[in-house]
Amino acid sequence: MNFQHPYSELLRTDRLPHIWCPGCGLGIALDSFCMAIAEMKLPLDKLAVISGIGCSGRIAGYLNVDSFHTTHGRAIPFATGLHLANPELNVVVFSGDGDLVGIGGNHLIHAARRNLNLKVFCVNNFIYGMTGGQMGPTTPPGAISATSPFGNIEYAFNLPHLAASCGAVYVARWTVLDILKLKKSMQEALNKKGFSFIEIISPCPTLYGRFNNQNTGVEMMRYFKTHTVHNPKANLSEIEISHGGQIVVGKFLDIERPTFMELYRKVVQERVKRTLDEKYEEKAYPQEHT
Amino acid sequence: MNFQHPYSELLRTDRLPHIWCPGCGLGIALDSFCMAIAEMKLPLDKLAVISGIGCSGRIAGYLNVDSFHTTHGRAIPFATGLHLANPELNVVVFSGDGDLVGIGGNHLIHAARRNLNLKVFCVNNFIYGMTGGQMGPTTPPGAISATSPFGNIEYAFNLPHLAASCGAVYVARWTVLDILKLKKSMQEALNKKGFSFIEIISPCPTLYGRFNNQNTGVEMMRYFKTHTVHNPKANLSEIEISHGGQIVVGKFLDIERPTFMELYRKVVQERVKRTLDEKYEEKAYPQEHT
Amino acid sequence: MKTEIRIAGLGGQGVILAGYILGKTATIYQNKHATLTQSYGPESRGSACSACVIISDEEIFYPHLTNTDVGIFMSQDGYHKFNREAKDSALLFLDSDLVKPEEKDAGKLLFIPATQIAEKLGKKIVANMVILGFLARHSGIVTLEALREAVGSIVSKKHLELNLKALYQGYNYQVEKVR
Amino acid sequence: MKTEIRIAGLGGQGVILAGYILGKTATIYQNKHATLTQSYGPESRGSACSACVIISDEEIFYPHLTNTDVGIFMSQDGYHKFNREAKDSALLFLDSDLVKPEEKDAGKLLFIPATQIAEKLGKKIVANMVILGFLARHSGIVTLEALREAVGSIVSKKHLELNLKALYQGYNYQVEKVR
Amino acid sequence: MKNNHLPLSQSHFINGNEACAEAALLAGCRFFAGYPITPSTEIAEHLAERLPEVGGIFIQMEDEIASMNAVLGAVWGGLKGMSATSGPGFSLMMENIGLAVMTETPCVVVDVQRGGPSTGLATLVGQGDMMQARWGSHGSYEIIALCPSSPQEFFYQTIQAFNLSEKFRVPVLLMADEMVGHMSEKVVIPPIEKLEIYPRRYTLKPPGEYKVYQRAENGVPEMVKAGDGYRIHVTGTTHDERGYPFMNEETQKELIPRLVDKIRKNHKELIDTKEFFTEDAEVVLVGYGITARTLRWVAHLAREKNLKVGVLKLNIVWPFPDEVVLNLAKKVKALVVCEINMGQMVREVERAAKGFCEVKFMGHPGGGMHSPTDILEAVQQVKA
Amino acid sequence: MKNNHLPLSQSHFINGNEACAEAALLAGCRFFAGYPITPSTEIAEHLAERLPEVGGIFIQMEDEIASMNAVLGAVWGGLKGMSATSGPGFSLMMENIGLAVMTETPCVVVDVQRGGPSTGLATLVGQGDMMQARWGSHGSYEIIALCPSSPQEFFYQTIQAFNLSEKFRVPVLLMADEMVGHMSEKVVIPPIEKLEIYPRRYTLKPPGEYKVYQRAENGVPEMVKAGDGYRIHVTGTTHDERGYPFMNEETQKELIPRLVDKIRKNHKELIDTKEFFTEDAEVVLVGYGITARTLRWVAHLAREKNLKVGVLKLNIVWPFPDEVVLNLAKKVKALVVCEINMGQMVREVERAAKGFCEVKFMGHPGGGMHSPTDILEAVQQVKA
Amino acid sequence: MALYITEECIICDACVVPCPNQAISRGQPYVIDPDKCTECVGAHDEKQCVKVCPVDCILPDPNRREPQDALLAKYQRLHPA
Amino acid sequence: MALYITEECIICDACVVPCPNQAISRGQPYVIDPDKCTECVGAHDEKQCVKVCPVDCILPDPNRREPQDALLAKYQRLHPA
Ligand SMILES: Cc1ncc(C[n+]2csc(CCOP(=O)(O)OP(=O)(O)O)c2C)c(N)n1
Ligand SMILES: Cc1ncc(C[n+]2csc(CCOP(=O)(O)OP(=O)(O)O)c2C)c(N)n1
Ligand code: SF4
Ligand code: SF4
Ligand code: SF4
Ligand code: SF4
Ligand code: SF4
Ligand code: SF4
Ligand SMILES: [Mg+2]
Ligand SMILES: [Mg+2]
Repeated sequence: MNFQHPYSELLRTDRLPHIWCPGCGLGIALDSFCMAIAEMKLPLDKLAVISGIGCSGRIAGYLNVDSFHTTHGRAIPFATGLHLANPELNVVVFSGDGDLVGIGGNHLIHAARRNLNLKVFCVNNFIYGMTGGQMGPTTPPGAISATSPFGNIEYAFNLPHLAASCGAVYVARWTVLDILKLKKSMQEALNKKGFSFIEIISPCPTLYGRFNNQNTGVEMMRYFKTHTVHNPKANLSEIEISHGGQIVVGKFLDIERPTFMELYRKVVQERVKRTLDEKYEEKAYPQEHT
Repeated sequence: MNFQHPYSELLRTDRLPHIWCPGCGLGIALDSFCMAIAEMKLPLDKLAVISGIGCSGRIAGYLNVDSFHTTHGRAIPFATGLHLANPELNVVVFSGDGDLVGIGGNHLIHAARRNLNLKVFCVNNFIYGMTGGQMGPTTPPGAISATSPFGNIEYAFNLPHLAASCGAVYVARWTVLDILKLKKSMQEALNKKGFSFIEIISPCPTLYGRFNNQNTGVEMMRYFKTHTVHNPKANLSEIEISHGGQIVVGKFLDIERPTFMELYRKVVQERVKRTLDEKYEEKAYPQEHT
Repeated sequence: MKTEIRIAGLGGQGVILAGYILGKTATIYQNKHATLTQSYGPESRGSACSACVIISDEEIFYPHLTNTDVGIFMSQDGYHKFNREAKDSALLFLDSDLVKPEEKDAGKLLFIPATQIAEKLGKKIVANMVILGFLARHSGIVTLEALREAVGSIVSKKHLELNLKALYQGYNYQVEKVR
Repeated sequence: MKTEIRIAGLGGQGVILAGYILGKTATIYQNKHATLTQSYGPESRGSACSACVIISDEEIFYPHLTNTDVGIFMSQDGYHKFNREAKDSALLFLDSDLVKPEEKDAGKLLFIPATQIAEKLGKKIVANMVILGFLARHSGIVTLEALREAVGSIVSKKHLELNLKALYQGYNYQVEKVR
Repeated sequence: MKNNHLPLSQSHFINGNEACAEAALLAGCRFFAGYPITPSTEIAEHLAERLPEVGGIFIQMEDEIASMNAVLGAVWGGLKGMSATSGPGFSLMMENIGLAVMTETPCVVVDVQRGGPSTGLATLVGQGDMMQARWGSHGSYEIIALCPSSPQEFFYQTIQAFNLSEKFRVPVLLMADEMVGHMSEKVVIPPIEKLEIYPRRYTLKPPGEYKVYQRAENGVPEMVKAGDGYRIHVTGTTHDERGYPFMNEETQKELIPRLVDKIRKNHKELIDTKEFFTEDAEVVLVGYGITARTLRWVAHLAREKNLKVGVLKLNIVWPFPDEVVLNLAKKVKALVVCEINMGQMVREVERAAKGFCEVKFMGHPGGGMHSPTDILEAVQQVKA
Repeated sequence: MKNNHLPLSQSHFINGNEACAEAALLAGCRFFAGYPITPSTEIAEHLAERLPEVGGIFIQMEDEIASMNAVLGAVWGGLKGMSATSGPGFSLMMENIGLAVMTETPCVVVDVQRGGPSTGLATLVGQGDMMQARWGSHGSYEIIALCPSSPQEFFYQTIQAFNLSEKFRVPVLLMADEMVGHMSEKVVIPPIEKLEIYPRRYTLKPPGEYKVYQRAENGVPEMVKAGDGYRIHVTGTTHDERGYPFMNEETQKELIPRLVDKIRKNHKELIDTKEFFTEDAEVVLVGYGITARTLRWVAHLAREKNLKVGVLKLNIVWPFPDEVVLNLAKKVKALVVCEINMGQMVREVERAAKGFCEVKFMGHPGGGMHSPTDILEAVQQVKA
Repeated sequence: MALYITEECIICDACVVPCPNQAISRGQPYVIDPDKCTECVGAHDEKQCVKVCPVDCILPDPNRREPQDALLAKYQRLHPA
Repeated sequence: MALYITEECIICDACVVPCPNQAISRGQPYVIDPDKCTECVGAHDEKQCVKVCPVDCILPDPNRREPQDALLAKYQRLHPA
């Protein structure tokens, strides 16, 4: 990208061009997010983005907000601490399928269960991109990858179903083709109180595509275009993604449930009697400037 | 227990009496399993039981079969290796809620997704027993525990729903009161090909009960008795367990899907050309007796 | 002066609490040094369980018992398991209904039907208080006043009266048999 | 004799494969020692990418280039980034359409429109073969026969003819400008 | 027996874990994430009650990996944070202790050591994680680790641990052991005014002028927190001053020596040992944690027998006090290192002693303490 | 470029990771569980193709913790098993490497080291996990670790690793580095008849007479596998000969010294070093892995300048060859230890040298190799 | 009238300890020895096992009706001293 | 007739590189500079951008109809040498 980017104030322009391959969907996902926050006029100083490790994991680093590039799989617990320490922040976890549901799967399901006020945007490119194209927990059965040279024999997670079954209050899936709907969905999540999960289907032509007869980003996009079905009323248990099958997209769930932090505050107010003297309070709290 | 146990050939009698508290449900769960295998006349030499760490994690060690007491949370991946190395074994994972869905949650969901031929029996006593009664991922909201002294503010997993959403082919829930149904369910799982999950609701009077006004095993059993509803047709998304609410039990799912090992064999047969000379084969395989 | 005390019984008899109260009494209300160590974990739930208290005028370096001076035993099992390291001259306080000492045991044995007394007071669980009162009278390790203060600092208002009553009854108990 | 070779270009030009073939040719078909090291990972995808080959009659201890003897550059970027450590007398093979050398560059420069030749053969991707053939002719590091064998052992039957054709065309290419 | 609303500045009869928890609160800790494990759980249980009382956050995570990361997140959110665990959990934390090192995130991790390896002896004492504290995470780094030998020391070292972590922006490891954690003793909690508590060193620079990893005092960058407008980037990948990842040798050569030198160059400040009767000692017993108390007892017994025995007690074990050991080695016949493991810090003593004296090891595999008489015997053998 | 059906017993031009994978197959490895991570992934990728071809099992697990446990399960199921990873994954494996130690499960773990700490330099070389290999898991244990310095050596050491793991029933760690893993060189695969391959030592005793942890040759118990009617119990908790858990000091005192002594008492067998030009050397360069090659090059350059420089190359790094170093220390002016980290094995050299000679350290934080001229300069300084 | 235990028994052990006559032992699932069960006569006012059983699976055995004094006699036989 | 890009554009970048006239650049979402677009006349037979666009969101702009020769002239103006 050697033109002036319309969201340059949202991006760390001194880090561009990004490292992603031509045709990669990650730029689009990043763009949608920029669009979403630009339009909402979200106070950028109160936005924090956390990623794990992976191609997708580089998203945090391009955004000109407080951003954290943690270890592989650990974006959610890191975000948990950040969120609880400062509940005023709007905390977004933006990372890859391998990162969030491969090695990081346990954190995902527990964070959803706790209904932490986190917004998790999971870029599903069906593959471990950064490490060179190994199969992962979202690779469709049959697909070829560096570690499934004879075709993947594992089933893939149905991520919206998984997130919902653990207690997420907002669940959606879009492909990077659905850029405006994706943007809107991100905005809804950012406005939502509680654990929100958006699966973003994105092409990795370099690795997933190349192994599976879709050599360019454009080819993969065309594939998405012809296979996408918008059906927000779909039965969540029936929307797994298969090789060559439909990709059902939509906002599947949007419900209300008190968050962890709301309940924590309630407990503190109702049950805890503060018994400590003021002095103690004062001195012990971390001080701002010294 | 100072009487002759009817399943003494199934148990390591030199390890009895067990370490469990009076009124604990774990003895009942163990008994059901003994009943199940005694009745089926399962070849005991081909049965392996794996546990993690916890009060429940002690189950493996009392059974007179090949038994493995692994690290906390890791029973399932250990069992995965054992199963794949020798698919003739009937591999049962018998462990606690904290072990299998707390620290071990990621292994559970991935093993279910892969449809590994494992039988996972999860004793849910709503608490971390072994370490002295801390809240866990199945502790009902509001419950008191050593680490939720003001009442638990987290939501609990709905385990049958979780297991099903990841791809388990057999899913059931029983309380230790349902001893005969539990036994039958265990037998079905043992006969099933694929990932089978049974949640066993069990009283921990010493820790969960004591903190939550149910001081004895008998009291907790009475509670279960009056709150259990048998409804195998229940909508899985609606059977979470709450403090004082219904406990819906039943066999909720029993479907067919090729297992990981079946698909692996298929791939090997169809795609892999063996190109190595016999000598190599012979020498390299681990030899039995030397 | 250094006194090594072993308290043993079954889980649920308040053995650890007794040890804790002894330690707190000595340190906070009698300005001595004390250490409390105890058996932990599930393997001990329901079965023999024990607490070790060392009380001393000087700093205590080694918190393990090497030569028990005083034994308090509230179950046969505990007595069997933990009486081994008591020194010959040790003073043993036994719940007379629950522990039958072995012939070979030397030292001074003091019996009190602590559990029975506690039951009569309405709550078996305060047997530990009875035996602490008894100990205060016959050992001189802690004073009744200090003990009372320690108990008061730990036990909730609701149960305090009962606990103190138990303490006094133990203190005032007339020794039946000394061997 | 020890020759240090740097091959650089863009991801997708078969730079690494060229290095691999050189190394295999030297070790397996010419009984020499060789090491191949290369740039790895996503940061290099799409951008400048390089392979280092050392070929020697003796055991090679240090696998990094210290003094490049031969450079093969298939992109301007690669040339810029990796030509630094070439020694003054280095022999540089350049794709004449893609690389414009800097004035200051000493040593011997050999140009071949490898990509263009490959395109004419029907597949841009065999430019690396063209340049290898060219190298064989003008450097003496590897022989054409050995190269051919190495290529034969790696490239699938289906594509072998094309690859060999590219190799030969490179070998037979008449040098246009030497500077 | 719970001291729910432990009043301040007075004497208490509490165990080491409770002392640690209370000290953490005094040191300003307002975030704890942990996962239950014997024998550390009382720290979590105590803070589960106490943190809400002081406006802090307690959360029990799904495992130790999550706990460690939650602590790091909370620190960047502006709180002082801590976790506590024991061997198996400590092993699981290793990767992200490395993240703390790399991102220079101040935090405290308590390891109440039990018998290992693996599940080992869950409820009984061990000191087998001492080398792991220094070397358990991959890659090259330096770290600070402390060893308390009583509940009172556990109390003070907890505060010291928080202070050092803020000062040097490294994770500080508190290597307690089951005995110290579970033993109750008198603990005096001084009035907060008497305690030295380091606040976080937040930058005074405005956003435009601040770089998140720019060297400041002692080579340690100044801190900010998320939400304050600095728009920082923090990564576990090799990074430049701005925190931007750069995967190359040059950036590594800038970064890693700075991280290591924060500790190495300030090594003098981090020597914390205590000697007893070493002036005239011919044999010096070396130990830490609960074992240091055994050694003091042995020295006491030895002196009664007119044996010239001294004790070197290590309070800060990492960085290792090379000079202290070398100086002793130059003047004694032997250093006898006692630890509840099969030989860990003894290797450091051997290294630091440079052959100047005999170095003898008395190990114990765990589950109990050394017998003082065994040590005394060994000492007598040295003298012969 | 993939050698899909790599023919046997001939010469190949392959990288170290591929050589390792092929060697594993020759050593009898029939189970691999792993998780992708640069720069080790080629081992997994190669075996994903090759294991099905030889009737073995390849599975990519959800993380490194699961991978390690799956390997252990597979070993008890009767296969030889391996995993491969790099720093961050190695850190995650630590807890269950401890389980392997405690349950005496033979297996091989490859760590292809990259620059650390944390995510560090994912694609570039490092040697910063050397101490972690020895001390990364909690509790006291001994372990075996090897360091290859070429693809050919990686090949042979992989076979050696499997053999040693079967012989001593310990996890054996293959501490490669990115250079050795990614570099291609000629690798000669000898005919399988020429290779010494240890089969598993299965017991000959019938079920009634066998105890799973009964001492046999070298203190190492004989093995069985699940499904053979032995009805074993295997636990990571402290256990007796029958494998039954007993949480007490006595059982620990029986078990742990045996586990440690398997290695310590057979230490002589586990010395594997190579010396070059040390006979007359005044300065000996000490190194391992890719760095050992640099050192040989430096020695070569030094000899050209008539400097009496030798090289000590460590092949087995753990257990550390104390005697070898001590003997050298006694006859040289200085040992110069070079490693791609900030100082790890140098501490062992210092310890083993016992002050007999100067020990100098030349580190490199990772992402590249030492410059031979820098080392040469340092050597010249020593001589002055 | 001795008691018997139905199939609904969940093997929870609760009834074993309180029985004054050690009449209950492990069987399929649990069994009450009719020669020992005195319906608690002689020891308690209430049937101890019935009182504790969480699933109410201990029922009077209609084939084993015994008068009060027979039960008392049985008790005295069982507890001679 | 220059082309324009509709709202359906997914910002995938695919059209930027193949355009012989560098007519396409980032806007809201992407924009084609009508002064530069020659409908590929002068360079290619097919409209390169239309060919690659995965979502078929590049359409002829009805307000900007230009005859073939004008397009060619434009091309020549843009590429003088
Ligand atoms: C503990 C650990 N294991 C493995 C890795 C190697 N690793 C880096 S990125 C990655 C996969 C990323 O996949 P995904 O999250 O899907 O992101 P993508 O690159 O596909 O966008 C892996 C396995 C690591 N950094 N840390
Ligand atoms: C890595 C690790 N973390 C923590 C522990 C401590 N631990 C042992 S058992 C247990 C909880 C067990 O809970 P659950 O599985 O529900 O079993 P229960 O005791 O309730 O039957 C924990 C946290 C451990 N052994 N290892
Ligand atoms: S490898 Fe795939 S996911 Fe990664 S940048 Fe390239 S196209 Fe995108
Ligand atoms: S603590 Fe609870 S779960 Fe553990 S044995 Fe006791 S009753 Fe059972
Ligand atoms: S009724 Fe009384 S005597 Fe009869 S079995 Fe029950 S408890 Fe025993
Ligand atoms: S109390 Fe009832 S359920 Fe329990 S064992 Fe006795 S008869 Fe069976
Ligand atoms: S039609 Fe051709 S000239 Fe016009 S914008 Fe598209 S590619 Fe460019
Ligand atoms: S190719 Fe189509 S979708 Fe992609 S940027 Fe261009 S106009 Fe938009
Ligand atoms: Mg991905
Ligand atoms: Mg539980």
